[in-house]
Amino acid sequence: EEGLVFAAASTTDVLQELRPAFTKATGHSVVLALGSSGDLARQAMAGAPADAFLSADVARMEAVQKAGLVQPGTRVDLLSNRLVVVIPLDSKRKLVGPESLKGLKRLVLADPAIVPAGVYAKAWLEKAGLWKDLAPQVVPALDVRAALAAVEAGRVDAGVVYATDAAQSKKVRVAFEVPATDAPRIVYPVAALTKGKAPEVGLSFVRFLQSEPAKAAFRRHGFVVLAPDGGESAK
Amino acid sequence: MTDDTTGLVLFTVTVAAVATLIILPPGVAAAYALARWRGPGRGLVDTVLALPLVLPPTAVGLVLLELLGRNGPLGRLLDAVGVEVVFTPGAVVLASAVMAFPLLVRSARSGFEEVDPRLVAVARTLGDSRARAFFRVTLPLAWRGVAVGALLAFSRALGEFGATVLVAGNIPGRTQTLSLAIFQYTQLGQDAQALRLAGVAALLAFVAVYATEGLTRWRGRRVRA
Amino acid sequence: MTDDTTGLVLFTVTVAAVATLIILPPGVAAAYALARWRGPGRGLVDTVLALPLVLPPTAVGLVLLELLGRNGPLGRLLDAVGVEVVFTPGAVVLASAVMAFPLLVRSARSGFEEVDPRLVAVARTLGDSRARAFFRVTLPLAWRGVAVGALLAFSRALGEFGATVLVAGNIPGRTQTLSLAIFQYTQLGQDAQALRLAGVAALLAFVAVYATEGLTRWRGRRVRA
Amino acid sequence: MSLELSVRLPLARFALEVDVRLEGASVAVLGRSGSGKTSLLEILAGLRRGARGRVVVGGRVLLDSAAGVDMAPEARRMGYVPQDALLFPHLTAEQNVRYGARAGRPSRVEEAVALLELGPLLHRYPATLSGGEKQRVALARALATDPALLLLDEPLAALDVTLKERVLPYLLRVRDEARVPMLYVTHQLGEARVLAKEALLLEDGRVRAAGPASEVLGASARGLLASESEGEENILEGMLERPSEGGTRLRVTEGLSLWVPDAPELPPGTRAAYAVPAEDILLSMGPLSGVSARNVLAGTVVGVEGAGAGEAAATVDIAGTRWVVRLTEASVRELGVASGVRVHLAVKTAACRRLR
Amino acid sequence: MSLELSVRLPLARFALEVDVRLEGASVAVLGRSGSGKTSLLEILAGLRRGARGRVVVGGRVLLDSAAGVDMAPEARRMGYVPQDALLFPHLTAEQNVRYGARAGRPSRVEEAVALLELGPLLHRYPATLSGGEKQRVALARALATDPALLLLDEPLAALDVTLKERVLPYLLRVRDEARVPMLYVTHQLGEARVLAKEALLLEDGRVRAAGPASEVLGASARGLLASESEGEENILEGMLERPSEGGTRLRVTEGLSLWVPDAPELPPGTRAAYAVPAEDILLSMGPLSGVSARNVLAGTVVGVEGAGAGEAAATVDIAGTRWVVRLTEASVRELGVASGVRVHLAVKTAACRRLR
Ligand SMILES: Nc1ncnc2c1ncn2[C@@H]1O[C@H](COP(=O)(O)OP(=O)(O)OP(=O)(O)O)[C@@H](O)[C@H]1O
Ligand SMILES: Nc1ncnc2c1ncn2[C@@H]1O[C@H](COP(=O)(O)OP(=O)(O)OP(=O)(O)O)[C@@H](O)[C@H]1O
Ligand code: MOO
Ligand SMILES: [Mg+2]
Ligand SMILES: [Mg+2]
Repeated sequence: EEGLVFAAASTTDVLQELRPAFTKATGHSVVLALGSSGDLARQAMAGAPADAFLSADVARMEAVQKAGLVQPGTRVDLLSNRLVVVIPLDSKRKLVGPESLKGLKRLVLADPAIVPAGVYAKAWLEKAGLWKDLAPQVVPALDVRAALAAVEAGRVDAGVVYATDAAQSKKVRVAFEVPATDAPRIVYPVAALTKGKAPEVGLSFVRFLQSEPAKAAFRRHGFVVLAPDGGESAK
Repeated sequence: MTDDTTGLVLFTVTVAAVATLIILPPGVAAAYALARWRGPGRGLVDTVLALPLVLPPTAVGLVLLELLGRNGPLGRLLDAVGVEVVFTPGAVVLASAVMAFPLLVRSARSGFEEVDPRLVAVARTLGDSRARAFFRVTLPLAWRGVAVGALLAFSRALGEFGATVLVAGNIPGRTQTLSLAIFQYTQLGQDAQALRLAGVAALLAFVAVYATEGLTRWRGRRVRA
Repeated sequence: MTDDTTGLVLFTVTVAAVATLIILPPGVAAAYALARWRGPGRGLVDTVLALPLVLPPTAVGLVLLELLGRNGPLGRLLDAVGVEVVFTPGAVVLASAVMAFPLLVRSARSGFEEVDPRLVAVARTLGDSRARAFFRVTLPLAWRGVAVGALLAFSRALGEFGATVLVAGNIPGRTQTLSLAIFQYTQLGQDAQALRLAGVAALLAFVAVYATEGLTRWRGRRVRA
Repeated sequence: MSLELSVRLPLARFALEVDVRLEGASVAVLGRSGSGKTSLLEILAGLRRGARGRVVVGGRVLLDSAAGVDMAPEARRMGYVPQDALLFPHLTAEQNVRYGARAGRPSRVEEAVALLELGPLLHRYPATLSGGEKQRVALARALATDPALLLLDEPLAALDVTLKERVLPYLLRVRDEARVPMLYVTHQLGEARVLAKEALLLEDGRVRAAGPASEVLGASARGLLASESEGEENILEGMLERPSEGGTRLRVTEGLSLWVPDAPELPPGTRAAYAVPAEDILLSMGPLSGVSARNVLAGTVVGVEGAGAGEAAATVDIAGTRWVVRLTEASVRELGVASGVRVHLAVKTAACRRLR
Repeated sequence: MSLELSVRLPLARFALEVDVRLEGASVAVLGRSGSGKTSLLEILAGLRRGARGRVVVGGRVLLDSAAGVDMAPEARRMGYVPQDALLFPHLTAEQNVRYGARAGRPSRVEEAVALLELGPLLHRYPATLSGGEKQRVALARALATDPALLLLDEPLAALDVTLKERVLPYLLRVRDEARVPMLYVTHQLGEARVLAKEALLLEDGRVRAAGPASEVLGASARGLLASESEGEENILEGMLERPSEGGTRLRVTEGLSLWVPDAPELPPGTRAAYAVPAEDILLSMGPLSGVSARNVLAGTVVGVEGAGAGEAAATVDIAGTRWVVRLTEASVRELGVASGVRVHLAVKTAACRRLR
């Protein structure tokens, strides 16, 4: 049987890698619909026949759950991600900590008004007491990928993106990681949904994502895998 | 994401072609009506038709999603008759069609406005009903405008992204078009792959442009010395 | 996001108008050249011009970003003269202009193709140089096509989202257009706000359509009985 | 076929107001440039939406705005040949000609194509046709529809004389044999005389004169239309004879025969009509001999009237036929031309022009 | 002004191949429909790109494809009046007329507007102009540019006779007073005779005849062009006299004066030209009296030749002027018309048509 999985765009790579493994393990197959979590949530609520939903933020999952679309007891906080500050590969700049961002002319974030990555970054900077100073320098980008592209093109001095994104690019390097303690917890919840055509495939996929081989894959791609209790499991 | 480029191209072209063909009759009719009708309310109709062009595609996508969603007025109707649109290839066609419609209408309309009404009048004296004269004189003479409109519509349908991704999702092998695939590759930072598909898109554009070109030139040569 | 709707509208209209005005001269020139020139390589030029229409807007945005990047060919040039484009209002204009260009060219071109070359020939015998005849006869007669092209371009510029958001960012008060604001509201789930701005966009479309309408009708009346 | 026109149409400088009743078999429409001729034809064809009033053609009510009747152009069966041809630019000449052809009537098309010399043009598109070629195609296109009434707007204006001389008799045949009535706009009094039984003279949108061609095309048309070199003609119909001494004679009545230009191609017995311009006739008080005019006809003056500008017209009865002879008032005075006087008319054969 | 044409242009059914040298002051271009007249004018105007060869007008080389010369249309100063007017649809009649007007030459425009009766049309757009109105605007537009050569493609075809009679003399004035040479396409031999000093007769793209109008428009044009009712004319120039007994006389030479139609508007002493059709003259072997022809002229036959179809032409010398008289071969035989014979010619005043 074939299920339809909605997943945040930032998990595209790893999920594609896991797809054949899932089929091998369960005999079921899934089709992946990838996009921004906000769009996906909205689509699910509009009646899209999704069997599982991997969201890049909690709020979207909450909304879907409130609409009564989540199979009870299937929602799990699956992954976490880390924010990193990236600079162009050829940049001579030395950035060591949040304070050093003040010297930049332009800092790109995924739009902090709407994109989770940007929301997290803004929260981090606010916590560090820097947001007021940095706000004028901040360029909001369409999404994380657009932020990364702006850095790649050398059009901004630095950007805040997910570690997973930074790992994919050969044109940027990581200046420093945002310590997990300084930033809000970034959570990717997953759940099986009810209004799909193959809810049981959704369920088995959600289970599969929590299996050891899946976890290994997530880690390889730079994700932090969260323990079933919500705590951080070893890297 | 599938790497079956052929399948992707076939799907994309089919969807764009179907969308264009679907909007052709109502688009040409609307263009003709707007070109000839001098009544009130014309500006309003005109504006409504222009909206998909002026609004951000995602907004159009959202409106479509609302309309066709489980609780939308059209969605309920479609549900009742057991037709699913959202997240099917049908949704891709629909989104492309809506986005392409204004381009077709505008262009076709300027084609109709160029037709000398006296030629149509002569056709009437030669025994043509209004409808026959339309198909035998008006339409062939407005041909260039209609063809350009169809080409613009087809191109837009080929490239449509914002509305499609909302109403149809980005489901490889089911609703993913070339445009969505390019978007996905760029999202993944796989620029080489994105570029490859962009090249394919360019090729498609080339074929479309050439075909229209050929058609209009063929007719053009006959009309002018 | 600013809630200064007036500022937003003013900015959006200004940007779209500037983009349209900027592409008007090269667009009209390209349209005319394509309409008259029967040489080889025409199909190629034609296709390149059609690309922004066929590619997903975000892909176009990425290409622009690459071109304007510090290592991009254009970026280096602009850097050398100290001009910044990316993430400035200039980038909004640029992205809109690139996306709108093919619409202008296609439509204007079909306008030029409708002009009876014999009328231009007569203007020549009446003492007009090629250039003068172009401005006194060809352009006024191709008027409808050019106007429709400009309207399509302007509308597209008003509504452009995908390319703009990549090259210009979504900076409230600096690069945020109506389209980007609508997108933002929809992403936030604030549909009422999004709808309100969509209404404003519709109003803009209405004005644009009406203005073009008025212009073409005014000239149209003179040309036909 | 009767023609009842009572219409009003506002135009740029005046309103076209026509109120006439005609037999309608063949009507010449004349008038100065811009007097409303084309407009009138287009009202008949149903192409001028603003027209109000009543149009009845052969009993069929085409327009009756009071009764809310406005027949669609395609139902009117008017064969309209516009002044500027208006060929369909996207169709070949042949496709243009056949555009409105009725099935089962192919002969009309072939005949028109042959007579209008369209053969070599059939595969061409209008863009490369010459002015006269376009006009001929437009004429063939209208004829091919087997119309109830032909509306011809200066159909021969761009044709050379040789073509005109083939097309005119052809139109006459269409009129008389196929019994297709026609309205014919022309600036050439000669053409009008040949084709028309009735005439309608427009001036600034109003009917200046309407009725039998012979009346309308006479003196009243002159001021408005005719050049001084054109004028009244005496129209003679009769049967051709070929006397043994050679040449061709037209036998008009028992007592009147005329030498006409030799026409060996016409078999004796053919009926024919000739026109003799009133000013080409020489009037002599005494018998004439030794003159180059082969026709010297004796008759009696039955009327003399001044025609203005020092000119006069004498009406002469010859064997029951009436002849108009143009001469100067000075001659009338000097010669004493008056009713009852016996005169001789000298008519050169070259002055006799065959009409059909 | 000289005209040197040696051009070739492939057309649909044949190639236009013209190789003539003309004085060029005023040339009538004649030929059947589709014979290449319009194409020739467009080559001169520089509008047919495919034309090869040499075109020299008044010493200026407009085209010399061997030398790579192809002057731009706007540099040629050709006043082209297309057959189908081709007015600019987006401009008013007035804007059309003034389109190419040279600064400092406004009088030409005003004169043209007045004479072509364009006043009431000036503010209108071409879409609502009648056929003749369009043609007049096109004529004014060309005249307003002060052209070096006028190229007129049937400019009077859509005009009524009254207008024609005003426009023709106006064109003559343009030709003679403003010294603007012209090429004039027409199907009307009459128009050609009035306007042209030379003529060019085309047939299927080739020059059938070219040279002085009197020669070309004679017998050779007949077969191709003329209707039987049209033919040679005797052109007489002289000074008008107004004798005390009334009427108007044309004094051609010492020994030759003619009564012509009364023209009180022309002051005595005016120079004028008249045409008398050869077939309107009656030839008599004896003196004539009591006839309605006021002009009876004595002369001597200097030649007789057959003109085919039973017709003949006699050339008669009267006081040193040569007259052509048309008569039938039967008359020649019967009357014994031959060289050296004294004859009288009767010419009705009505047969004398004033040319300018
Ligand atoms: N569509 C129109 N609207 C208003 N006025 C018009 C329209 N068409 C023609 N006219 C005007 O009406 C008058 C009559 O025009 P029409 O074409 O009937 O003249 P016409 O007798 O055919 O002249 P011509 O011999 O020059 O062709 C003219 O003064 C013309 O300018
Ligand atoms: N652009 C063209 N290309 C090819 N052939 C042409 C073109 N224009 C005209 N012809 C053909 O060339 C011939 C001459 O055309 P042209 O217009 O010079 O004739 P014309 O003598 O002016 O005739 P008319 O008296 O009917 O106007 C015609 O047979 C015509 O069909
Ligand atoms: O801007 Mo779009 O135009 O995302 O399809
Ligand atoms: Mg007319
Ligand atoms: Mg011609």
